[in-house]
Amino acid sequence: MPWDRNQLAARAAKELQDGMYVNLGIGIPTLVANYIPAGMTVTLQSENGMLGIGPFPLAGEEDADLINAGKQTISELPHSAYFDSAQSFAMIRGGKIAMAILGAMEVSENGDLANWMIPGKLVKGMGGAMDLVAGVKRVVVVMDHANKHGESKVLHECTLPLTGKACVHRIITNLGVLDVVPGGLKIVELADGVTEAELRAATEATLVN
Amino acid sequence: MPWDRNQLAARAAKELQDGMYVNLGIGIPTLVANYIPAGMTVTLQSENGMLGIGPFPLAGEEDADLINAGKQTISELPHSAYFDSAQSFAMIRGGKIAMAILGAMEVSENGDLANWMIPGKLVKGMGGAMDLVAGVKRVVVVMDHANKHGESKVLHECTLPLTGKACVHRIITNLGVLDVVPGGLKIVELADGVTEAELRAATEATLVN
Amino acid sequence: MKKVYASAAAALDGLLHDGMSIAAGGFGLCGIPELLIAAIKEAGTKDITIASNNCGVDDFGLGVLLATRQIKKMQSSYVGENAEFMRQFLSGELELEFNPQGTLAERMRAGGAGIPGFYTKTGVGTVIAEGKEHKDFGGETYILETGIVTDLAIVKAWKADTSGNLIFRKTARNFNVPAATCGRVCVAEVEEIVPIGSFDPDCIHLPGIYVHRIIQGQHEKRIEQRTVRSA
Amino acid sequence: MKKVYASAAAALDGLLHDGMSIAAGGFGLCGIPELLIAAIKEAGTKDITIASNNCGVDDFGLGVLLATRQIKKMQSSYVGENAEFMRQFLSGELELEFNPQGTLAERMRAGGAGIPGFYTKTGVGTVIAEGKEHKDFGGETYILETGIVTDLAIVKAWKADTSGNLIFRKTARNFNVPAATCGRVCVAEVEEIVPIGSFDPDCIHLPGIYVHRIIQGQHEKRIEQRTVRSA
Repeated sequence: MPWDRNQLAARAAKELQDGMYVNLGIGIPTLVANYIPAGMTVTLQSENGMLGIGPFPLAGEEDADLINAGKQTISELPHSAYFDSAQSFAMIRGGKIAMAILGAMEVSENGDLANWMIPGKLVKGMGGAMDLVAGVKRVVVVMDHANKHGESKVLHECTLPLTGKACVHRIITNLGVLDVVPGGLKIVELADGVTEAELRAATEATLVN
Repeated sequence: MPWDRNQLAARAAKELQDGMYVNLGIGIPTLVANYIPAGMTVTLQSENGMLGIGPFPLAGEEDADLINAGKQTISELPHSAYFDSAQSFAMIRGGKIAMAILGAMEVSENGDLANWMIPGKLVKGMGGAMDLVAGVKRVVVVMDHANKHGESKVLHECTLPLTGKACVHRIITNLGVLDVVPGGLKIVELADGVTEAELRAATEATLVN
Repeated sequence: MKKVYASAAAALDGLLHDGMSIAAGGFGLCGIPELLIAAIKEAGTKDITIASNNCGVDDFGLGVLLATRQIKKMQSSYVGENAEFMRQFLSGELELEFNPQGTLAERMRAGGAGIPGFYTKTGVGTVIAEGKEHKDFGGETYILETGIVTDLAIVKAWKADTSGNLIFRKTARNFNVPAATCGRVCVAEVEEIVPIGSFDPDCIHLPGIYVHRIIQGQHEKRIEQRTVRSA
Repeated sequence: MKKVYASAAAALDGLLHDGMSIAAGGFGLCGIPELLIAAIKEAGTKDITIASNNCGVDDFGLGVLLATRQIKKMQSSYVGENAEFMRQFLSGELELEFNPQGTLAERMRAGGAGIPGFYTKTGVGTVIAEGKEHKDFGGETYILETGIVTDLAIVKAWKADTSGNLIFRKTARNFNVPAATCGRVCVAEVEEIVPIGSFDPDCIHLPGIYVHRIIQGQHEKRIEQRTVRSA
């Protein structure tokens, strides 16, 4: 059985280490926060100007001045800190954030990432994604292995406009975990019940041993 | 009678306008703060990270954490604000400070300023002077008209290494006030009892009408 | 010198003209200068170029200036919450310059700090890098981005003192600080104006030197995505 | 993950090596990391390149590392308070790179912010501009300055919480913020370490993400120029 959304998030949470400062993208990456192991301190950064994202507020405690990068109401923690957008991206661009966990439309075998626009469709903008993939030390992509037409999203080359070149370190899909290594992608792990043959068949990108 | 130190400072204080943010250099420029007209709000910036410099503290109230750019103990005012050095020079370089009043070793007729080093002597460094003259909107120099050898400090061209090129707007010396205008310097005012002939005789730079 | 004005219209008096450029604070609908935006709508200023991370929603924030066709061009990172924006953009009525969010924030900060250009690796190898100068530092390639300086900055803070010192609240600080610094003139709207001496001088987010005019007013502070957890 | 260390020596353990680069906070003797400087003296690390606005005085601040000949090069804006500095510099034992004060602060901030180069008009037409790339923007000439990134940053704050959030006091903030950001590792000494939750999250000067190790200690906080007024 391929991993479902929550299993994907749980698997991605294994990338976390104690003391890490991490930026989580919108969608499945946001769910990773639910799987931080007890006793581990992971500080989540919100690129609109906060370190130490807390859980959604209780009903009635929503604060218009306290939102995450997805514009959702959130809460603060005892060690939270606020700062402005220039400072926020100074720390992102400056490599102070250990890891970003992001969604993707396509990833190529050399780690190119496309996750911000589909030509001919409505273009909403890249937001902070280009800054994150350029600046954060380790970029982990979490996504489904195939698009809704059943085509591989793990490609020789991206077909969509790029968010960043050679920026992805690890890809976690519903079928397994792949690392970007010299020459292509390397299988690190298979989802429960997924065979290597199934993963290979579902992958356009070059797989190396 | 040429102006003395306090008269020079008093004359320089006439450059101030209500609401101005001003940076005062070390020496005579610092004395300008004593001549701010009553009822006028002038906010003094200290480039080590403060707006709203107050007077020297009372004895016993000195605070090692509260100094001006000359490293003297100072005090704060009700509207004071502190910030870091990068922010401080962001506002200087960004043209947010209306005026700097600085001392000088030499000024040339096109507004070049030399005030930071004498080759062959001990070199202490430019500190924030180059940033101030490059960024502040209006630069007023306050100095003696001649050096201790009686030679004009108001020159065709500076002989000392420059702090900034074509950066000085007005020169206030013990003999009078000169503006940098196309073609040279223009006499704006004479010190009490100083004749135009005396000022001209004491000035190497080209004087225009 | 008084910085406190009676209304948004009074605070903008003499500062608006057709074809002008404006930097606006806010992220989504959080910390936006809603009163000043409304006053610009009333003033009817046209052909405005606006540097702002987003462009509001159809009936709130900068979106209200789209409805009245007062905006000529947006410099933004994300404009996905606004149907009228898309209509005007796709029909060619509205110009759009996409900036990565951090590049936009840094361009504003740079403009305010007297820095006309800086190098960043954000966007290298993407459409954002096209036509921009590339330069290598330490074996890595970066692109040149330019500082943004605008005719006017409009920002929203939590509190101001009468000297113009501003403090912000939580994530409503966002683009308000860099936007304020890059305007030749900055007008701030706040929830409360307090006497000088009310703030801890160690905790002022934006010193008054950056802030030329201030108004106090009632803010709607609309929430874009209300998310809660169960008790 | 614990950031609090028992002593300056413990906090620097594993971070020092001959030939390393260090960014140090402080302006004059105000806000200098005096305990960490003393520990570096004890460690005997040699051939250090230090980016710091000043170099202390003969017997305090970075001056103590001059006495022991541990400094190879200084990147500074003003070094006038130090006779031993002048002796070593004039005899060719010490390298010196003068930076305008604002350029030095911005180079540290840029290095910490992933910006390898920026343009400034500070120093154009002076000795500072020699050998640097010149570029025109909007008809004015600017010079290229580079970001500074160091192996280590040492800073002094007023208080830290246990997660590394720092607050500074009055003008002792100065270079400590930009210096902290440009170190690959940053060690902070403070007067008091407090539990998380003690600070107003709107009033944190340097978020803990920049601060890797913290020590608490007694500071001399020497005053360089004691000036007072009569009552």
